[in-house]
Amino acid sequence: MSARYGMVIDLDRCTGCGACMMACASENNVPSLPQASACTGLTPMLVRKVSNGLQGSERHEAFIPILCMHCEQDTPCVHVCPQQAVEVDKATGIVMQMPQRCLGCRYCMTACPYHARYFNWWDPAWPKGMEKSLNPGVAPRMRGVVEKCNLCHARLHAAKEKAAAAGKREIDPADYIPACVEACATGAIQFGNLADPKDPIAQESQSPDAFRLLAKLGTQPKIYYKSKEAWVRALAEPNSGPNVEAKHV
Amino acid sequence: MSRNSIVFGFGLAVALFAGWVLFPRALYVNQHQPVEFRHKVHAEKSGITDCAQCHVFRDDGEFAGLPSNDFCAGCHSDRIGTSPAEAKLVDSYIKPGRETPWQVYSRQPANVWFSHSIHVRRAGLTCNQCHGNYGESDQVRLYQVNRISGYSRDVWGHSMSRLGRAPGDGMKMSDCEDCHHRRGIEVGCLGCHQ
Amino acid sequence: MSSAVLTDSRWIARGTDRTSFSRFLGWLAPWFAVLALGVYAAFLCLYHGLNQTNMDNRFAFGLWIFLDLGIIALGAGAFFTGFLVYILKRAELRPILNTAVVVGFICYSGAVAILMIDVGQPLRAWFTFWHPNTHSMLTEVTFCISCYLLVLCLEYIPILLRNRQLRKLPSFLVFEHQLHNLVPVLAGIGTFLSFFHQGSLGGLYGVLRGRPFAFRHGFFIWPSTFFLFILSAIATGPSFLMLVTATVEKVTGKQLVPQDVFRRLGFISGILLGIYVAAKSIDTLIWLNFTSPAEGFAPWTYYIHKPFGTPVLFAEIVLFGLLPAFLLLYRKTAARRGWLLSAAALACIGVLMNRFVLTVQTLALPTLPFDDFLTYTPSWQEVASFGGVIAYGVIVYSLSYRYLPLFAQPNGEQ
Amino acid sequence: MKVTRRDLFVWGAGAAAGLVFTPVPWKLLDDVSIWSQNWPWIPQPPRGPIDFKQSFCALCPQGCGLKVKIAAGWPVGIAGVSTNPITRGVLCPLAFGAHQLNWHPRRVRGVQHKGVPSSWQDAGAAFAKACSEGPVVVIDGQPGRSASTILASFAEKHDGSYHVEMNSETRALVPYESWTGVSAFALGYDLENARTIVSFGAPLLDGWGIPGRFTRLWAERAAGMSDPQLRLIQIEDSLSRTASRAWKWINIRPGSESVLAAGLARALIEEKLVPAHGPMPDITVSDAAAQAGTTEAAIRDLVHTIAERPPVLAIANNHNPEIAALNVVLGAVGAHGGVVRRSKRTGKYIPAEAQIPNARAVLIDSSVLWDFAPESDAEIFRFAAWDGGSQKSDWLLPAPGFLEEVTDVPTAPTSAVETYAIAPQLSKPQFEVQSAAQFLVTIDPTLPTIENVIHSRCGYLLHQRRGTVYGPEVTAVAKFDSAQKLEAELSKASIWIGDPPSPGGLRCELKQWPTEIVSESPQNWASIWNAPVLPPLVTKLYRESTLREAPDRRTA
Repeated sequence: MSARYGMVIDLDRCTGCGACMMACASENNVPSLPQASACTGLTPMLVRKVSNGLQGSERHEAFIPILCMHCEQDTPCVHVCPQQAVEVDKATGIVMQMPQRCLGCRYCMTACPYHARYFNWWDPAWPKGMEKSLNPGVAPRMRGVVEKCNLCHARLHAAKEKAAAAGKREIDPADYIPACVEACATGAIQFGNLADPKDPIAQESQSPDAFRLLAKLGTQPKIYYKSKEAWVRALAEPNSGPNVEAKHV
Repeated sequence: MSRNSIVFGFGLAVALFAGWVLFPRALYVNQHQPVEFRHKVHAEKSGITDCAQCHVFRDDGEFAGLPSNDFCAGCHSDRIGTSPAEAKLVDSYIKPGRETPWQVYSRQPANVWFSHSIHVRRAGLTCNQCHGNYGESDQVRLYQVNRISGYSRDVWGHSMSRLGRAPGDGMKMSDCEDCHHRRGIEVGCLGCHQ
Repeated sequence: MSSAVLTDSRWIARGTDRTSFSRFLGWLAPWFAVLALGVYAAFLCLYHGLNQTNMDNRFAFGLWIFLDLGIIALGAGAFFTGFLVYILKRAELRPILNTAVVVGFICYSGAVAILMIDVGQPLRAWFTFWHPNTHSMLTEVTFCISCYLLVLCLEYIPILLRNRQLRKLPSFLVFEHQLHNLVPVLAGIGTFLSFFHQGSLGGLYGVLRGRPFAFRHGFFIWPSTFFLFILSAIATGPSFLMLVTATVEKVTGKQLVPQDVFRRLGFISGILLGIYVAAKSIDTLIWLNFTSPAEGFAPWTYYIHKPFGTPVLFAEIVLFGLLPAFLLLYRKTAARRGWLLSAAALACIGVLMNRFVLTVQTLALPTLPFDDFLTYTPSWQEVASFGGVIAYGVIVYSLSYRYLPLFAQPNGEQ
Repeated sequence: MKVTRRDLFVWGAGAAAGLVFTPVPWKLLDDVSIWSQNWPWIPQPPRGPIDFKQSFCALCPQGCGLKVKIAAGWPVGIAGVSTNPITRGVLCPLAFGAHQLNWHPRRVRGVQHKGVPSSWQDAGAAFAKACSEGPVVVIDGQPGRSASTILASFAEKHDGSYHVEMNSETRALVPYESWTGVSAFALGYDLENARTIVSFGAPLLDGWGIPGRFTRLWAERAAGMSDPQLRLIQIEDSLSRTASRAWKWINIRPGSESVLAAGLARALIEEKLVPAHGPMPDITVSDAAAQAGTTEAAIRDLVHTIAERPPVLAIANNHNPEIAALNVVLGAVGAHGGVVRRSKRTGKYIPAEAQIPNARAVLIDSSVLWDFAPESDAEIFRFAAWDGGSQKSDWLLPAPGFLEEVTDVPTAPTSAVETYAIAPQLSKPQFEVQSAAQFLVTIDPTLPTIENVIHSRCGYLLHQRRGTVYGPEVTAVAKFDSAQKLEAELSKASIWIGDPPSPGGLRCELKQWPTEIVSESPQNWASIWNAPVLPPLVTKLYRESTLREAPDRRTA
C-alpha cells in the first residue's frame, strides 16, 4: 500500500523559536555560509513571521513554517525539470529532488509558488574539522544545484533498513519522523500518512480550521496548516485577507 | 585502392587502437591491496563457508562490510602461519592496532544509499549475484581507480564496452535499475540515493 | 603591414569593394574589447559559480534568460525567410537570405553560449539528452535549439565556402554545391524545429501553474503563449532583418538590397504583427477574466507594483504592437523608408518588452500573500557576458560581411 | 613518398571518425559528470557505525536531556529525550547545532597567557604561586554541580571566597530570600498548578527556564484556546514572541513593570479581591496607570481578570522586589501553583558581581558567561571552551567543550522539584582540555575528584531514600540496593526526581511594600542569544532568514 506523507502545522502553537530550522539544517547537512543572505541562504525549513498589519495593542503576529509542500496534483516543479531530477515518489508521495541529477537550470525554482526550493550559490563549506559533525545519512550537495525538503529521507532509509533487518516489509511509523517534527517544542508540527484514514493528521487535515496555502492553484499540497484565528486563515489565499506586512525571506 | 582511403583507414585504425587499448590503461590507476588476502585459503583452512561469517550484519541491520582488525585478530592476534602476507597483517596492522587500509572494490559514492539488509535479508539475493564468485578467488586482484571520477573500476565493470559482462561485473546505476526492472521493483531516485 | 593588406584584400570577394583593412580593424577593436570582458565575466561565473550573479533564490532567472528569449525571437527571421524563400517560393526575398542565416546563426549560438553559463552544472547539461523529461518545455527547447543550431551551421557553411580563397579548393566547391542543394531541405527542417522551440520558449512560462501572472491555458499540451511566441517571433524576425540590413547600409554607405525587399519584409511583418496583436489581446482578456481569477489571483494586483503598472501592458500591445503593425501596412508610411524602419524598430522593442515582462515581471510579483514585490539588478558579470554576446554578434557579422558575399546573388543558380 | 598536407587532413578525418567508435568521448563525458557529482573539495561526513546515546546539555543550567546520534565516534545529530519528565524531549534551538560547537573556529585550543601560547604546567605554577601570595576568588556559573563543590571547597581551604553568577530566572527569586530565609536556589515556580500566570516581560515561551517545561504546559493548556485552562497574561513594552502567543498582551511603557505591579497590588486590595492583610503600596492606582501608559479602569479591569482564575502567579524577568511583593499580596508565595520551596537549602551565595577587595587571583569557571568581567585587578584565570574575544583574562585555559566531559546536572533554576542527573561524556576532546575543577585537583590533591563527589552524592541520594529515577523504566530510589547500582543507572543518562513540594513549606513575612530599585543585569543566554559563540547553524535564524534579530554580541 502506498503512503501519502504530509503534515498538519498548528500555527496557534508555533512560537517561532526556530528549532525546526536548526534541526532540519543539522539533519540534512545544510551548510551555513558567511556569504549567504536571506535571499541566497539554504533553509529547506523556513519559519516566516506574519502580522495582521495593525500597530500598537491591536497588532497580532504569527509564525508560518514554510517547507516543500509536496504537491500531489500536477506538481509544478516536477513537470518542468528537463532531466528528471524531480519526481513525486509513487510509494510515499514525497516530492524528491535529486541534486546529483540536477543541472542547476533553476526552472523548478521559478515554477514553485512557495519559494520552497533553494539554489546552492556556493560550494558547501564548514570550519576545519566540522565535517566530522555531518550526518552520514545525507550526502552534502555541491554548488550549482537546487535542493529542498526531502522529508528527511535519511530517516526513511533508516526505518526501512530496520524493518528489513526484522524481516518486515512495512516500516514502523514511529521510526520515521522528520527532524523538524521531532524538534518542535510545542508539537505544532504533526506528521503522518494522509492516505491512512486512521492517522490523526488525516482527520486533522479535514478540520474547519485547517487550510493549505494557495489551494486554488489546484496543486493539492500535502502540507496543511491550521489556526483558530480568522486573520491567520486568511493568509491562505492572496489579497483575500487583511493587509499583511510583507516579509521578504 | 586509392591513397586517400589508405591514409583514412590508417587514421581510423590508430584511433581505434588508442581508444580501445591505450585509453583504458591511461584512465585507471592500479593499486595493490595492503595485504595479500586469500579467500580460498580461509575457506579451506578455517572452513569458513558463508560470507556473512566475516562480512557480518550488525544487530540494527546495518552491514559491517569488511571485517575490522579486531575481528581478524580473533585468529591472527599472533602469527599462526608462515605466509609473508600474514606476517605483514600481524606486524604492521594488528599488533600496532592500526586498521588495515583495504581498498573496497564495490565502494559506492557518498550519494548512494544501499541496504544489504533489504537486498540480502528480505529479497534473498546471494552475495555473488552482485559481487561475483569473488569469495572463491585465490588472491586479491589489483584495485583500479578511475583518475577522473575516483570510482573503483568495478563500478563501470571490466569490459570497457560494458558488453557481455559476468554477473557482478559492473555496479553502475543502470545495473541496479536493470535488476530492479527485471524484478518489477519500482524505487524513486531517493530510494537509492541520499 | 602592406603585405597584410595585400593578403587581406585577396580574401575579399571580387567586384565587392570593402574599406581598408586598418579601418576595418579600427571598427572591430572596441568590439573585441567588449568580447574579451564578456569572456572574462563568463569565466568567473563558470569558475566561482553563479554567486557571481545577482540572482537569488526567488529571482532565480535574470538578465540572461531575458537575453535568450529576446535574441532567439529576433533570430526568427532566419528560419522564416528560409521558409518564405524555399517553401513558399518568394524568390524576391533571396537577397536577404544570407544575412538572415548569419543573423540567425549569431543569435542562436549566442543564446546557447549564455545558457551554458546560466546553468549551475554545465558539465551535466547533457543529461537532458540522456534522461530527458518529455513533459518539460525546457527539454523541448533544448532539443530543438541544439538541433536547429546544427541546421544553421549547415546553412552557414555554404556561405562560408563561397569565400574567394576557400572556393579555390575544388573539393570545397563540390561540398559547397552539395550542401547548397540541401539548403531547401534544411530550410524545411529549420522551420519545423523553430516553430517548436519558439513555441516552447513561450510555453516555458505559460505552463507555470504556480505563477498565475504567466500561467495560461491552451490547446493540447501547449499553453496559449506557445502560439503567441511563434507569432510574435515570425512577425518581428523580418523587421529585425530590415533593421540589420539598414544599419549595415548606413555604416557602409552602400545600397545592398533593392528597396522593394524592405517593403516586402515590412508588409509580411505588418500582417503577422496585426494577427499577433489581435491574438495577444484576446489571450490577455481571457487571462484577466478567467484564468487568473480561477487561480485565486485578482488581476489588478499584478499592476499595483510600480514600475510594472498597466501602462506597461498598454505599451506592449498598442504602442509597440498595434502602432507598428499599422505603420508597416499603411501604404503612405510603408512607402517611406524612415517610417518603415522606425515601425520595424517599434516592433522589435515590442517583442523584447513582451519577453521582459514574461521573464522578469513574473518573478518580481509576489505569490504568497506575505511575499513582497522583488527587485533585481544584474551584476557586472551578467551585464558583461550579455555585452560579450552582442560583441560576438557584431564581430561575426562584420567578418561575414567583409569576406563573404552576403548580398551578392549566390551563383550556381539563376 | 612524400606526405602532403592533404594526407594529414585525410588522416585526421580518419582518426576523428575512428575516435567516435571508441569509448574515449563517451567515457570521458560520463566520468567528467561523475567527477562533478563527487568534487573532491566537498566535505564528506564520517563513515562508520551509527549509534544513539543519551546525555544532558551542560551549556546552560537548564540541563536538557539529549539524544545524540553518533557516527564513527563523533556526535552528528542532537534530539530531545521524550522520556525525561522534566525537559520532555524539548530543546532550545541552539541545542540542535551544539554538536558543531566543538569545531568552532573560536574554540580555545591551548593555554594562553596574555594572548601568548603557554602550557598547563606554567598555568599551574602561576596559579599555585598566586594562591600562596593571597586570597583567591573562585567564580561559578552553575552552582550545585560536583565541580561546584570542588571549586567551593578549594576557595574555602585557601581562605578565598566562592562567588556565583546567577541567571535572570534565579535573580527574579532573590527578593524572596530575605522574606522567607530560603535561598533563591531552593525556590521555584509551581507552574503546573497555576491557572493564571502574569508575566512581567519574562520570555516564558522564548528560552525562559527549562525549555520543555512551560512551552509544553502552554501548548497543552493554552495554545489556540479562546478560554484556556492556563491563562498567560504578558505585560511587556513590545510584541515579543511570548506576547504574540499570550492569551492577553498588556502593552506598557518601557520600564514601568514595577510601578504596574504596585498598581495591580493596590487595585487587588481596593477591589477586595485579596484579603487586606499584607503591605499596601503607597502609589495610587491612577498614578500607576498614568506611569505605565494605561488607564485606571484598565487596571481595575485587569485585576478582576487576574483574580478570576486562581491560583495566580506573577513572574518577573529579573530581580524585581515589587513584582515579588505582588505575589505576596496574591498569596502565591508558598502556595499551591505559586512560588514554592524545593529543597532544604538555606545558605545564600555571594553574587559574582560582588566587590572583590584584596583578591590575588580570580578563577572563572567555564560555566560563567563569557561577558562577565570581575571588577578587580587581580590575576584572572579564565576557563573557557570558546573564546568570546575582548574579555580581559591573564590566563585563558581550554575547558572541555560540548559533551567532552562527565559532569553532573543539578536542579535547574525555577524548577519546582529537585532533580539530579549525570551527563556521560560522548565526544573525545580534540585538544588538551581541563575543567576548572580538574585543574584545582591537580593544584591541591587533597580535594576530591568529580567522580568521588558524584559517588558520595549517589550515596546520599540512596541514603535519603526519596524520589524516583526516570530512565528506560521508572524506579523508586528505595528500590535500589546499592549506591553503585544507582550511580550506574544515572550514568545511563537517567534522571533522579525528588518528591513534589509540600504546600505551605514556605513561610513569608513582608512588613511593608519594598522600595528597592531594580538591578539591571544580563539575561540567560538561551533567551537573548548573546553568547559570544553560537553554533554556526543559527545564522539560519537571523541572517539566512528574518526570523530573529541578529544576536547582539557584547564581545566584538
